[in-house]
Order: sequence, then C-alpha cells, then structure tokens
Amino acid sequence: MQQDNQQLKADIAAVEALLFVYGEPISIKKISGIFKIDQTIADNLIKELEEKLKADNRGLMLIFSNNQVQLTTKPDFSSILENFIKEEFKENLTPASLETLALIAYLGPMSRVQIDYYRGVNSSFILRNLLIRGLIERLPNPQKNNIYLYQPSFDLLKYLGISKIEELPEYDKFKSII
Amino acid sequence: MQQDNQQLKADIAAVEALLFVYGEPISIKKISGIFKIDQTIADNLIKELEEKLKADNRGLMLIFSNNQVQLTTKPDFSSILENFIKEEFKENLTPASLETLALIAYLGPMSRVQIDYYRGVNSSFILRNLLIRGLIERLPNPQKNNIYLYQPSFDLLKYLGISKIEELPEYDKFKSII
Amino acid sequence: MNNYELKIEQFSGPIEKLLELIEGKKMEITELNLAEVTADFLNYLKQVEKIEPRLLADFVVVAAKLLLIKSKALLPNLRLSDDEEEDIKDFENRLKNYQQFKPAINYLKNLSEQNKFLISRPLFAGRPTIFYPSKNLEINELYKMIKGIFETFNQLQNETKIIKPSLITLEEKIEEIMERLNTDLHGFTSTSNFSDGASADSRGQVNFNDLTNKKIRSEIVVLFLALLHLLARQSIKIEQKKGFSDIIINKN
Repeated sequence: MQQDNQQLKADIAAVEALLFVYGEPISIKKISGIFKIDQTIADNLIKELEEKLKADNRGLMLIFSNNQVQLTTKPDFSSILENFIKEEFKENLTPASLETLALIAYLGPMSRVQIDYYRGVNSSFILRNLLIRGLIERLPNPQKNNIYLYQPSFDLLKYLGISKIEELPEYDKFKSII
Repeated sequence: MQQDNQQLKADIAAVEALLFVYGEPISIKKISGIFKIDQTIADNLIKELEEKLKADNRGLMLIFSNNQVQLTTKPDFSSILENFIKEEFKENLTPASLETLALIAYLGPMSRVQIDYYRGVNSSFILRNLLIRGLIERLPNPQKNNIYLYQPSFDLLKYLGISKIEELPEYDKFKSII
Repeated sequence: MNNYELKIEQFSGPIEKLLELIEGKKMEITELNLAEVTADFLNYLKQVEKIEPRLLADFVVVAAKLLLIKSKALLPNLRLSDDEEEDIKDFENRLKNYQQFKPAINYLKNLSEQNKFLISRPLFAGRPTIFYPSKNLEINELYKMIKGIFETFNQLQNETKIIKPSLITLEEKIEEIMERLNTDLHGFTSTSNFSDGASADSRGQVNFNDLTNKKIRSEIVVLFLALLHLLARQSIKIEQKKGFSDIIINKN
C-alpha cells in the first residue's frame, strides 16, 4: 500500500516532467506508450495531476481536447506574463470571424458547407484567416475525400482561457440547438 | 494572517508560471522587477517554491547558478525523457512538415507570416519542429525587430546531396514567383 | 490579410443581418414578418453593394428568398411548388436556429475580451538542436510539395478573381427602370440607352419581358430586385394578368 502510493506519486511527477519537456499537446495514448502503462492508468494519472494543479499555490493547469492534454499557465497570470503572449492573440476578432468561430467552437467539427449554411454566406476567407491565426484546425473528413472538417484548436482554448471546450457557457444547450 | 497566507500562495503560483514560460535561467533581480517586489521577497518566494518542488509527486525542480534560477525536470526522469525525444525524431516527417520545409528551401529566407500565407494554416509548431531537427535555421530579420527569417540549414543541403540551394529542381521558377 | 479580406471580415452574414432587422422591430420569425422586412433588407443590400460588392451574391440569395415570401404574402392566389414551400420552411428554421444560437457568439466575444490567455511552452524548449533527417526527406519529395503548394495557392487566387467580371448594381437598374419609364413618356430620344429591342408605348409603361430581353440571368435578378424596390418606394405600380404572364410596369 505504502509502496503503491509511493509509485503513484512518482508517476504523477513523471507525467508532469513529460508535459513540461514536450510543451505541445500530447495524446493520452502516447503517454501510456512512453511509460508503458495502460491507457486507463495514464488517464487516471492525468486526472490526479489536474486535481493537484488546482491548489492555490500552483501556477499551472492542464487543458484538453480530442484525447490530448497540454500543460499551460493559469489564466490569472495573463497580464503579468504579457510579453510571452502570442501576437496572434492580441488582434481582435471581427464580427464575421466571431460568428464563424462561435459556430465551430460550439458545434465543431463541421464542414465549410455547414458553416456557410448557418451563416448564409461563403466563409472560405474567414476560415483561412482563423486557420492562419491558429484558432481553428482542419482535418480531413473521414467520410469524404477532399472535404475538411473544422474544429476548435488548443490555441482557441488558450485564447479563451478555458481548459476544455465544454467549459464554454451553456455548451450543451447550444450544442443541441442545431 | 489568513490573508497573508493566501497572498503568499498566489505569489508562489505566479513565480511558478513565470519560470515555466521563461524557460531559460532568470535572475532574481529580473523576477523582482517583473513582479514589482523587493529582491528579498523574490528570493523568499523562490525558496518557498524550491521547498514545494521537493515533494515526491512533483516532476520539476529549480537549479541555481550565478544568482540565476531555472525551472527544469528532475534528473530521475532524464533517461525516460531522452528516450522519448529520440523516438520522437525517428519518426518520418509529416506531409505538413515536408510542405513547410519545401517552402523554406525554395523561397527562404522567409518569415513565418509569409509561410502561413502560402500554406493557409498556422505553422508555428512545425517550424519549431524543423528547427529542433536541425533542418532549418532562423536568423533575425535585419529590417524588423522580433521577427525571424527561416532558411534551410547546411546540414539539410548536405543530406540532400547538393552543394547549394539553387540546385533544387526548377529553383529559379519558384523563386521568381515571389 | 488583404484589403478585400479585411472588408469582408467586417460584415456578418446575411442571416445575421436579417435577424437584426426582425429583432429591431421586436417581431417574431414568421412568414408574414419576413415579408414585412423585405424592403429593409433590400435597402441594406445597397449598402453591401457599395462597400463590398463581392459579398453581394450571398445577400442576393437571401433577398431572393425574401422576395418569394413577399410575393406569397402579396398574392394570396400564387401557388408555390413543393420545393419552394419547403425552401421557405427551411429558411425560417435556419433563422430560428440562428436566433437561438446568437447568445453563444456573445459568450465567445466576452471570453475573448477578457484577455485571460493561457501560455504554453514551445516544443522541447531549451533542448539543443540535433540533426534528425527522416527517410522520406528527398529532393523529389520537396519538389512535389512546392508544386502542390502553388497549385493550391493559385486555385485560391483564381477563386477570388472569378467573381463577376462586370457588376450590375441595384442602383443602376433602379435608375434604368425609372429612366425608361420617364423616357417613354416623351417617346424615344436619341440619347436613350435602350436599343436592345425593347418596345413600349408612350404612357410611361414598360413590360418586364422587354426590360429583361436578351439579358443574363444575374442581371434579370437584379432588375427584379430593382422592381420590388421601386414598388416598395411606391414609385411604380405593377400589374400581372395571370401567373407567369408578363409584368406590366407603370409609373406612379
């Protein structure tokens, strides 16, 4: 028991070290491969780490998307760390990009045809700009060739200061509207 | 007293966040400047943080030299992390990485904004990956501060078996496009 | 971002605009109310046309739907096809969905304005550079990639160029109709622009078929919009003997 507890602590520490060194989002699957542990165990370790980070004396937090996880600073330190904030975050969003981004954030992954349909206007330029800013990402549609699906990126979470997309206000409600 | 304790926790958290994003060694003086606090207080916060990091469930530690401090991983994890990094770079370059590398090889030196413009997506992560792999190098833009230009590395040319970049097929044609 | 993209970014879509008009009048989304705001929407169309003509196409599509709804309201005997009826229902639903979704856009706006950004570390920060090529790294591969990039890129550039070689503006067409009606009052003059076979009598009356004779589809659409505009302004009167027969336009 003592032993197990000791082991668990070391593993949380190892995951923290890994996320720190890697920097970018990493999949739970990859983590379990690196430490040669079951995915459920890896999942558990991530949850333990997330819990620990909630303490007031911790400056870091975990953010999640698509079974990946990334270590970031907490939102409270945004102003003091201003010099380290991406240039892309400092530009304001225009009405058209807000409209498009909201659709993708709440309803993504979705295709351009769907986005155009809801907005009633061709969105290809807006999507291109959001992709270049890194606030959305596109992935090939598994069902159709040459059609992309658009979904929120990790940078969008960082831009909005939330740890997962489901934290958006009234996420479930809006998700079910359309 | 309660109040002070809360403040102390928040300050430790802030220092952790700063060291996390700063990455490189940073002087106590600079820290006290950023937080607008006395150096002795900064010193104290660092000591508190060092103490906290000693816990078994933490994967990070502070290292000191010349009045500078840096946040880094504990040595217990170095072999597993080194292995991970090696495995990571054994993998083939992704199509997105090859595409970015091709742009830089043909059209470099060029800025990230230009690269993003031609690719239509954000390239920061890929550029970082190519840099670490030694396939490209970055140099300061002589015209603009804080903007870097990217160009192919000598090692890349050597690996491709060419002595100068102009030997790439149809180099002049593509170069003349911009 | 070029100038064109910058301008486009400032416009919400036509759905958003239409909703704004309806909500501005504190109305619910019903067929009747949509017919009510048609004139306002057509007015706004002129603004879009002036500022960013390339967005016009998408606004015209919505305008066309509104006109269909308006026609239905004005002409109770007008029988629409099943497709058209379904289209109107679908359009109404889209508007309702959008209306319900709108608060989400505001939530996103508020979050983004808080400036509570999270910061992460770059990939392998502080690690030394080590040369790691990969097996698939070959000259030919790079060549294929650069060719691919420019093919895609040129396609994109062309897409933006294809948009309507010559723009037909609503204002132009409104003037055209009015001029035509005025001209016809005094008979044809040598300065008349209408040499494309139109015939009219001399009572300030023109037939729609004559106006649209030999014209391309998009121009006909704009002409029809112009017609409804003038109708809304009460500058003209129109008359149609039966469904699909010619529309006779008279000056008011």
